[in-house]
Amino acid sequence: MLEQHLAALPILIPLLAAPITFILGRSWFTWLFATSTSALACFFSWHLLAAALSDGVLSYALGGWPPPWGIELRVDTANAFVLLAVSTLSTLVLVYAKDSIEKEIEASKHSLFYTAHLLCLAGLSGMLLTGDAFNLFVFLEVSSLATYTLVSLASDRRCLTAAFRYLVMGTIGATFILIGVGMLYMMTGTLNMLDLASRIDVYESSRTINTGMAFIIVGVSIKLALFPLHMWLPPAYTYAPSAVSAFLASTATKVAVYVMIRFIFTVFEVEHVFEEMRMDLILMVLAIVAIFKSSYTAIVQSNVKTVLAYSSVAQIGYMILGLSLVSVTGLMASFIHIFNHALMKGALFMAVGAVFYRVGSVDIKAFRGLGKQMPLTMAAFTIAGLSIIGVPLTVGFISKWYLVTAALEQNHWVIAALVLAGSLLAVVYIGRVIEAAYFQEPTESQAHNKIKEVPWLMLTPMWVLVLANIYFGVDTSLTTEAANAASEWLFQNTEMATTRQEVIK
Amino acid sequence: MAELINLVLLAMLALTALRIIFLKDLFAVIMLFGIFSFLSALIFINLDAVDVAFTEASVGAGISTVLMLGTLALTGRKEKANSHSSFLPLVVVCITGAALIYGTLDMPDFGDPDNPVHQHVAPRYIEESPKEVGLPNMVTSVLASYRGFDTLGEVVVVFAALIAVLSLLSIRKETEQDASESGLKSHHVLHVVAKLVIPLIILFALYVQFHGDFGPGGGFQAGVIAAAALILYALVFGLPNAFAVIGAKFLYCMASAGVLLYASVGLFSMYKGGNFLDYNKIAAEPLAGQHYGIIIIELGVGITVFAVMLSIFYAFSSQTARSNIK
Amino acid sequence: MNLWQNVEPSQLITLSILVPLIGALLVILTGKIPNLREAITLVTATILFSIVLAITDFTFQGEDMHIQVIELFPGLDISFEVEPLGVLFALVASFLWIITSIYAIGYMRGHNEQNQTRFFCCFALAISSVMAICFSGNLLTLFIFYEVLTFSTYPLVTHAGNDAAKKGGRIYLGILLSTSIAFLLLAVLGTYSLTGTLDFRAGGIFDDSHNKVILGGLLVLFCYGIGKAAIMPFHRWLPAAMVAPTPVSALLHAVAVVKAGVFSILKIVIYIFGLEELKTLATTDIMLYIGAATILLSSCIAMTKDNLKARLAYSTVSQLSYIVVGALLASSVASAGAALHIATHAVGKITLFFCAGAIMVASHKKNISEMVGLGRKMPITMVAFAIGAISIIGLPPMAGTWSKWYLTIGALEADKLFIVATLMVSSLLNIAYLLPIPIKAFFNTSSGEQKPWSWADTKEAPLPMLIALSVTSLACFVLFFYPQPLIDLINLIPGVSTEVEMTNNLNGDG
Amino acid sequence: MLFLDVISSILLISGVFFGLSGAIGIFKFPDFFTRIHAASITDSIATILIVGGLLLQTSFDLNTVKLIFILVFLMITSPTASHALAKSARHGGLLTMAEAKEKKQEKTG
Amino acid sequence: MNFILDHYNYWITIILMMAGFYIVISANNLVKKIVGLNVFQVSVFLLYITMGKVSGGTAPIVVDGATQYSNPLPHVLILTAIVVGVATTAVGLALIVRIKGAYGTVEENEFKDQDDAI
Repeated sequence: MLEQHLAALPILIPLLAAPITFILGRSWFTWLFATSTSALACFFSWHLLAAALSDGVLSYALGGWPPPWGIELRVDTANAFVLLAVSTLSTLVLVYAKDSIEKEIEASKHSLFYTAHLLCLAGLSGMLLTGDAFNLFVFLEVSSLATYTLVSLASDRRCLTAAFRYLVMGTIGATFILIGVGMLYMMTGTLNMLDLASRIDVYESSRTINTGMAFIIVGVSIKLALFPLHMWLPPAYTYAPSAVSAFLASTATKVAVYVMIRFIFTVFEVEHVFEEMRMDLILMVLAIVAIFKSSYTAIVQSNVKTVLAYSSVAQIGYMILGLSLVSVTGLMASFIHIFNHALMKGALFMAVGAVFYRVGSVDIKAFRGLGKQMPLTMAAFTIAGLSIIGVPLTVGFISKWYLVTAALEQNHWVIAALVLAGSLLAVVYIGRVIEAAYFQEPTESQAHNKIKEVPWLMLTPMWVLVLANIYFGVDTSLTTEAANAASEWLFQNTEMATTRQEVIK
Repeated sequence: MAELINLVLLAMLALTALRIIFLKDLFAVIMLFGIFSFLSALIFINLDAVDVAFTEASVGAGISTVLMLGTLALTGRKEKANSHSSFLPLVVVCITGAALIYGTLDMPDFGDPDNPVHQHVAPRYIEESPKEVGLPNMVTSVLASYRGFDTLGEVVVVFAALIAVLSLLSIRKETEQDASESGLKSHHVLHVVAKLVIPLIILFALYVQFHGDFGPGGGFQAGVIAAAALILYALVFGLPNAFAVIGAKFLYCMASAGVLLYASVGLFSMYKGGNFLDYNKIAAEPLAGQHYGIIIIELGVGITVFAVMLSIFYAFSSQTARSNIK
Repeated sequence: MNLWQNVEPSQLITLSILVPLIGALLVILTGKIPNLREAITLVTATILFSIVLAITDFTFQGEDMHIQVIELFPGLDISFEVEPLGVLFALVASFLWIITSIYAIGYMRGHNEQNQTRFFCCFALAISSVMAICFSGNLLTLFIFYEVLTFSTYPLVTHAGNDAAKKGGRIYLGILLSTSIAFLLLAVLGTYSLTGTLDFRAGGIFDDSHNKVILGGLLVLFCYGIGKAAIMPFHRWLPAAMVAPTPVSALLHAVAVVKAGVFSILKIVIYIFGLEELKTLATTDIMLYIGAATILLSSCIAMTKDNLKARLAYSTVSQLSYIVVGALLASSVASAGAALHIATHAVGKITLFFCAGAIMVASHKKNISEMVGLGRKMPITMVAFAIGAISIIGLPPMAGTWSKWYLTIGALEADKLFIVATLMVSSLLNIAYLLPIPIKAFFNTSSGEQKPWSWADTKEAPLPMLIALSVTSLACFVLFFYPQPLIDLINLIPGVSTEVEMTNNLNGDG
Repeated sequence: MLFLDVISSILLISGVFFGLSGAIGIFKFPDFFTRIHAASITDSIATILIVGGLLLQTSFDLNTVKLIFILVFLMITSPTASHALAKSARHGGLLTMAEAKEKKQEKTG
Repeated sequence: MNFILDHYNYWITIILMMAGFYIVISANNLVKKIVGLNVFQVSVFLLYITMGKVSGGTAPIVVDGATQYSNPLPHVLILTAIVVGVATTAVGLALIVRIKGAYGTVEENEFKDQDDAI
């Protein structure tokens, strides 16, 4: 029976668990419940990916109403792959959160944290799996509201302004998407994405549809923090509790990137977006500016979480660059980087959270001498940092390899060089932290109170991610296969849509 | 005639919006926003969207305005002079507006029945839903059955809002001596009228809840109206008395229960062998199944919306009460 | 001679990489007991050398040895393959590791260094990655272990942990990492996108169908991307890395790391570009002249340095460019000379570094101007220094003679008289900056009357160090009189062999 | 039916008149109490007249009942709201115009 | 002229949207920002409802004798969107209350100054 509902389960499980978690209140059991729920969702998303890899596309008609009349969940390799990253990260972060939030969130709000986390997971899963443009908006709002909550749970007052800014920008983004979806609906009379694709007649290019598309792309760009619409991200990730930063940085923006890919490739035709409207040029330029500007900003920050946040903006630049190359390899590079970046940023933010747990600060000065005091944490930070830089045998190298290959495929030598030059900037901002940890003497106040390693419950998920960083950097069969299947499927989709149009006619 | 009303209302709407931009008195801004909401509700009625109008009037103009006023009580009603330049926002807005205007150029004519929007999916809702779902109100059919998953998401959004507000503002019971301060104690007329009206409002809420299948209304509107009844109670008799009627803990359970009730219908249909939220499978007869399903999920929606709206009001007003004591 | 008869030849590659790794692990485990730890280091080094000897044996037998470890990208895997050039480098590195281990034991104890376990562990790791570079079967593997080598030596460079070490380490990592990511990776990927393969293939994987301009660009990217070859202006890391303890400077920055750089260039030139293809590229000449300029300029800089290790470092920079020039001459003789220079320069320069370390341990002197008269107190050390210096200069009867000989002939053959002149001038410069040191140490007559310091308490360095430096200086002799095995090995390199035989005859006549 | 239509028109027109005058009053009157007086006219008499007019337009079905409900509800709530406002104003210490004048005279005198 | 009449609704809607959008991005006071956000959203709702209207149609509730109904789907979507909007508003207002408590002001430039001062 579960097989039949496989597509719906990753959304439903956290969705149902959230209200239960809320009632359970503050207890040790709440944590266990939330974590095991998330693990269950993760388990089913593994199955879902396996099913998608073997069967191709899974369609699940909610309410038993066939699409386009009812809402459809549409699972293919692409979203199953991203979903796997999201649910895995969620589980690991929840394991990590038990001790981490003790220091960062008031005790009375712990159950709210778990509830919001599960809601966020449910929202992100919904965004990924749904095949309906308006349903996407609804789940976008579920995840966004949960995210605002999570960000504002920290004890630093600046998290409030960060959350407010995030809320305003996020709502503007969501409303833009709403406008765009409305325009598409106005011209086609349907909301189902596949149906939309078959009904948008690109050759009779309509100004309304083009505008709708532009609004959707801008709205999603706000959500995924594409430069220059990224202003909400650095403060939000900096002042949020560490567990939240780890989860959001590794999942939330990635899901938005996927949504962008999905709209561009499955709803609007690729040729239309890229060849007629030259969206690829705009995206490419923005992505490259994002990589350099944000990396540079990251270099001059003193708060390590801000450094990582700006680094995230830069890494999103890489993902967008991959998709703007308009090739199977480029798209594959984006997908692989979505997955890999989740692994690296998760580990990095967890390590920084561990430092906050013991030292009580994430300023770069606080990292001095930690290489000796917290060897495991700093080793995790170092390996994940090397991964961000793109050192061989880590996942970062794999992403960069595909991205540069994709650029070179089309003889974009300059872009290939810029991508690699961008990772040099990563050397600097990661190197600063590592140097402080290993080669600088601790400050006087820190030297006095003996700093110990963090509890094993925090170390375990961190190291699971670190090992995943290495494992998937060596054995790339899973990521490559899934990403390749995903991107090839997305490129074939245009043909599929046209054949379907004929059937309907 | 309808067109003319429409034009006039739209013009009034535009005037209100422009006035909001330039007013510095935030109280007036919020009042104007309430007017804006009511005007748009009128336009919605004029455009045949009765359910939407109902919701906009109760949710947009009602609850939103109340919450804004509650915030204003804590933050002060004057906006300070704006120091930074408004040039950049103006440029952004102009570009966005120009893009939108560009987009309208190919838009189909207003109200033309041949528009694509009325062609593809909608006809089935209009023609088949009375037979397939069995309800005269197509909006309810689509909302609760065809797009029931959206509605579940919507309930979850409301629930998420509760989580967010609770994580920001904690609800605390006031002690006894504070209770005497709050409420409109000396307003005897109000007391009497409130006692008279509150049962009526709740009755009306129940009517809206269960009549939503046949006329405009449904769980959202009902939940908000019922919440409004208790908000009135809390305003007139003081927050502590309202707590005595419905405590915060109980509301939390209600909010969760509503979501779970909704989802359990889906799970039950899964158990019966259908897809999630497939009401046809709930009962032996598909139409009966649709009927049960819709009634139960609307109830779930109503419960959650009621509980969440009231909790949010509690959260805001206990902040106000605390700051008053200070 | 062959202890490893029973092992599948291909598995020897795995062993050669794993043995140092296991050694590193054991070093960590036995970190608490210094004697055991150092015994393990020595045993590991010896085992490794015997493995490499076995591999050499199989190479001469014409055994085909290759393994594939894992497929990193579709159609691209981490694979290892034995070929003569790699064997040559592996022989040199593994042999000198034994010597250096002996030396390091004396040095680290004599100097009372901190964190000795970390030192020996990273050392073994570095050797492991050097082995992987030696036997790498494609450019991807080479690149990966090139980076691993950079990271595993970083802790060694910053070993002292003081400000100077940190600064040096930053320059070291900064230059090596940036050049490798920005240029080398781009070049590797460019090669891949042009040819669809990264395998090392006899005669190169490029042919005339590829755009010459792009190939020329790739060559420049490769040359600068391999920052370990220290071509100007990316040579700054090498002097900076001299803050490391002397055994590190000796093995890694005279042998393993820098040689890994020039070895990579040589390998890329021979197996990726192919000598024939190389001749047709416009940038070959440009890089050749840059290499020549590096030879001369760094020799000049070396003369101005008073710090002995700094002088040696610039000397290394200069000597590395010999090999680069040899590779870029695109003549088979010059390539043979370049390959041979890897070995001969290694033994010569490691002797010099050993001596520098011995002097530092024994007398705590770092500057050349303070070493006047030192020869009488430390005769063995200074004699060894003289031998090393003569070998580097390229005078008989030392090993360096052969490689310079072949390089010069290669330059003549390629009709690059400018390079011949450069080599000659450079030899003169070598004499100018190396020979004065032993001469002053032994025959200081000028400043005999006034001695501001006393050598009274200065003795010879500890025994392990003396053994080490004697062995290497002996090797300088041996390689002059008995270079045949190495030359035979070089002859096996495809595209390099025939011409070498011819020059051998020539050589025999002379 | 004509008769009913005429009466209904009269009711509606007069209702609109009161509503309009109330609105003008809110703008033109000088202080809070006079304004609330104007506003409560809109609330009470204008709504009664308009709803009454509409009642006559219906054909005495469910809609009539609904309108009657609305009428009753408004008749309860509108005056109460005006009353509560005014009372709160008094409670908050706001003076009527006459009182304010008196006070002013006392001060000057 | 027909074109103008047919698109008048859309254009007014766009003017409203832009008014709301302008308030959001230019207002310094957070409460006003939220009001602007609401105006913006309500205007988008108007766009949807406008497109759902059919001339001569009635509300989509089955009535005897009615032949043409307006499109119910936009109504459903906007019902959802309204509730989403009020949820966002509530969260935003709660944040404002907390910001007031933490900074003592709800003017954007003032608490920015306070943050920079740290």
